[in-house]
Amino acid sequence: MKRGVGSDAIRVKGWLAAHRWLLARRATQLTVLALFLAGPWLGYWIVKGNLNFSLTLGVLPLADPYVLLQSLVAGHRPERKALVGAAVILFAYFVAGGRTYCAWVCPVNAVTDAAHWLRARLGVPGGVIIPRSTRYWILAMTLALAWITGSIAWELVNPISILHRGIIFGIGVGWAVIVAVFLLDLFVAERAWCGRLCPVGAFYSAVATFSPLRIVAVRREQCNDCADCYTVCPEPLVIRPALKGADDGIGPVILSPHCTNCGRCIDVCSRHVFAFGSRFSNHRQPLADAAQHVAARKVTAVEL
Amino acid sequence: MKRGVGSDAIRVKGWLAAHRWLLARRATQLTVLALFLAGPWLGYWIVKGNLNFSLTLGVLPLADPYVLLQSLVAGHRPERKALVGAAVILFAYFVAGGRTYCAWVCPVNAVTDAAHWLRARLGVPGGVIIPRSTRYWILAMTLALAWITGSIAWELVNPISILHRGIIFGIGVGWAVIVAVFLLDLFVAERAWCGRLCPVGAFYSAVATFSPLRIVAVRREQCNDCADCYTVCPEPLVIRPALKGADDGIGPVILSPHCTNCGRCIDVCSRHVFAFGSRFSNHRQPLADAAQHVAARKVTAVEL
Amino acid sequence: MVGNGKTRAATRRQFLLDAARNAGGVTLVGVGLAFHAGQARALPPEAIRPPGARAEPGFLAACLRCGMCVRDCPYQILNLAKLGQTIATGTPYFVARTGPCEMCVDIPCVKACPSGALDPDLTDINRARMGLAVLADHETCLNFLGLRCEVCYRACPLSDKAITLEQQQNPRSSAYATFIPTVHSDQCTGCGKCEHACVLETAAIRVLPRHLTKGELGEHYRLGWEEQKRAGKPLIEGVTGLPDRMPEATR
Amino acid sequence: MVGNGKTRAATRRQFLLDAARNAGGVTLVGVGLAFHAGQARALPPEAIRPPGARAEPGFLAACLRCGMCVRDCPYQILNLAKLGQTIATGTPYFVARTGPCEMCVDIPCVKACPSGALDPDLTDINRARMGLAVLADHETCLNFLGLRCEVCYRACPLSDKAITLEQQQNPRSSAYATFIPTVHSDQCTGCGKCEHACVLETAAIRVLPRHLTKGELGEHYRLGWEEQKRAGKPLIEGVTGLPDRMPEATR
Repeated sequence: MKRGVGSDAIRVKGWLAAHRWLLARRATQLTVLALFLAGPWLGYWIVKGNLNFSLTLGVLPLADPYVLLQSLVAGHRPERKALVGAAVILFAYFVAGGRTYCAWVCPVNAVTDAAHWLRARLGVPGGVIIPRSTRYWILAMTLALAWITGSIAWELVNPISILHRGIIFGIGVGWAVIVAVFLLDLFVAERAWCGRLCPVGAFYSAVATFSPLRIVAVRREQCNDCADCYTVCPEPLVIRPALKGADDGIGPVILSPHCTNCGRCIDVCSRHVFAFGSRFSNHRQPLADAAQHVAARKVTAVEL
Repeated sequence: MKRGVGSDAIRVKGWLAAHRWLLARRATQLTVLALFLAGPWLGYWIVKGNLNFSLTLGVLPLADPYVLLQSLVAGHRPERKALVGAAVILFAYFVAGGRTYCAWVCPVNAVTDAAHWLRARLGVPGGVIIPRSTRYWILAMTLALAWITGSIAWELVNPISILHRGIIFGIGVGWAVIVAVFLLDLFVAERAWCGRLCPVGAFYSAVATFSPLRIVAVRREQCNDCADCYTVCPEPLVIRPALKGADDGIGPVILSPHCTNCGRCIDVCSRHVFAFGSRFSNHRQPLADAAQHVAARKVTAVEL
Repeated sequence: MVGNGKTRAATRRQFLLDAARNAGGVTLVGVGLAFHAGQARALPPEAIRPPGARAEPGFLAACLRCGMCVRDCPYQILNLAKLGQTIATGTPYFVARTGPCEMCVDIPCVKACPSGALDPDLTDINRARMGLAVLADHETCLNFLGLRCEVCYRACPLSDKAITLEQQQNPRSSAYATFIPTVHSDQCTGCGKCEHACVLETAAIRVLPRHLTKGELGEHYRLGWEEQKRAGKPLIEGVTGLPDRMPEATR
Repeated sequence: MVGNGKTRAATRRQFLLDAARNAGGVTLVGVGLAFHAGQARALPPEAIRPPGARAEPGFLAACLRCGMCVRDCPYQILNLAKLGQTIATGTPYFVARTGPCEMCVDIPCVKACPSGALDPDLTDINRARMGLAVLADHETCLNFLGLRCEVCYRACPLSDKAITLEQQQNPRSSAYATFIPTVHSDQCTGCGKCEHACVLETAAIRVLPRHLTKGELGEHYRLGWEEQKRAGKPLIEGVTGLPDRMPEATR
């Protein structure tokens, strides 16, 4: 019988603990949306606006720094409220790890996760190969467009804005864009939108280059090579150096700014390898310990 | 030393004969353009209009049947002049082989041929794989769009119209589209535009399904497997059944509607294998002769 | 030659997946193009279609972008929109202020149109409705200011029908009258000659799409003077006596 | 760890080719998006931006599409454009005929705007210039027809300044006058209350972008009555004697 991804974790830790971060993430996504919808739907104006700019409780401005950057490049000098809002968001995502936005806040994440789930169920093979660097090219292109057209051109088509604004203010035929993104991820290429194309993700990757909050393979010596973490990870390339770099003195921190801090690797690991931690954890694990870890891993293997 | 593609043909037949159809094709492309430009540039109004619709000597209407089809689908009932013009073109390209348009008339052909030439010189590898069927999907999409939007939506972006109309009526910033097509074919994917994406080509492929004028591998028993024809052919898949199908009783007519009748295979073959002919040539070469051909080929091989 | 069931199923599956991949990618492009096509319907009001042009959505279904109308216009006022303009690419238009329609009696542009985007049923140029002239700025129009410029009135191919001069009292001096250029929407073809001729730096009279400027009376309104003209006599015989209502004290 | 020259050259070459492939594909998308962005500047004249909105190109550089102005409009007249409309997606607008700007003295929409797309220097709503009302159709306006409708005049928040009623002789009867609603462009804010209030089936008075309707006098023109008002006295002392040119015979 084929072993289900994460089934070991469920057996060892129980279903709830094996879905802890996934549930937390969905709860956060829903909470963010609920905060935005409480005003228009129920009349409780906790948060006004949308992800491009919002005002919480009438005092806290939050602005999308990437949209603001495009506005600047397009030749507009924004007012202080927007600048402050963008600075708050930039700081928050610098601390929390830029693409934490992608996993924990962005509404398109639910769409592409759904497409990915259905892709796995239908057994759709890989599809078109899009290099992961494409998103940076698109990021550069959107900024060039802002400059050339003198307008925030990307906002005319940005699926994140179209979906989030659409849910809050009315979407019109904008759902067609969301269906298109879903079909893209389902049939055309695996994890195409969030992982390879979206310039917002690319922007937050750049923000995350030196982020302190990172996922750490703290007990990597316990890894039993089940590869469940690779399977669930939306950016599987980020895991290997942290998980398998012991002999080369690399890791155990996942330093790649592509990591979305989604925490699924923590959930799915039956050996408690991963945990949230700080990027400075690398110092605590000097190269000299490597041999010890290898020994420890062997023991683990025997235990199974 | 690396043997240049077509060098055998040049040695055997001379440079001119080894470029006969290429030169004829370029001359035709230029003549068509010159006929359109003689009016606006020199005041000799032989042909008025552009490839979408034109009137020659004030009497012969010619219309792009694909544009007219979109207009019909968009809900417009065109006047007789356009319908007659489309019927003339449909008949002409049915007889001449639909994609003869692509190779002998379409102005984008020069752009993509130039990109292909530069791609070979720079040694750019294959690139993104786009299935050849994509053009049919795009063809279907453009017709669906005409229906949904109630307008000839494809004409807003069609590079052929933009270039041809641009040359005759002024192109504005439309050159950017042409540069984009050039870059696409140069770097992104080999022979991408004409061979895999362009719905006009797909439409003319459909027209060509039963075209009488075809290229025939008349002397295929003389083939020395130099593969020069595959190298120069923009649609190399069409050659093999005709050239190598003797044992299976297939060919020698290139029946595939993807063949553009460009004649480069005729030029580049030092063994005079290919010639323009009719699709009914297959009947003249019964299966029984196959053994004889194989024998003939062996003799040929010895001769070399 | 017949493969077993499993192989055939696998082949069918592969075919469907390939088709889905292709269709998915093309759908993405199609959605983008559909929205662009929607946006491209926004014809800027300054761009006027040639005479006989169908209403914008129908026009964009019919026009082949061939430029035959442009070629056959003897005054060369027509242009084909280029990419980068906010007019659907390749479609013909003119700008009244730069070059208005000269109202050729044989309407060569309509005759040239192969598709019927310019309606061939338009045979009388005076029945063209390309737009509607509006004396949009009474503050700068020289006739409103008391001069007798009247260039628009004189430039109008249907002078005294599409534009008349209506005598008004000059609000600043009882010694003079003003003569107000007045557009009549039932006659105006929207050719743009008035806008072209206006002597101001920026024209006070403009040709705009009819839907932008034409009001519509409720159906129940009747214009007494027109009903009377139609009837050929006063609608009520004699003088109508209406009841007098006077204040109590005066009774 | 250092590869030989050939390997490094091959690696660099591969890197450049990959980059070119990516850049080429992205350029294709970028060109399409650039043209779409160009087309998206074509704001239809019926869509009016909120007070203080910068001119359209600047507005599209500044507006964050956040909808804060929409939320803080107490009369909820503002909408964010949806995909599929011919207004740049996510930007705010209102339609005068459906719901005009109510001219709040504290201008909450401008205060709500975080980016300055709505100019925070606009603190007096009467200085807003959202458009310009034009009595576009004198043929259907009831006041032109001799009735005293005057609803636009009464609905105007700057009544007697932005719209005045100008008495004119009724062309059909010397027994009656007409009172023509007259828009003054130096006062009109383009709020749209006149268009909203017009009692006709389709309004005869319309708010349109200023550039579509406002004429411009040549610099050399002087309006005598205004110069006189400014000078506080007649510009020429006494009555000017002009030379009389009479026909020969009458001398």
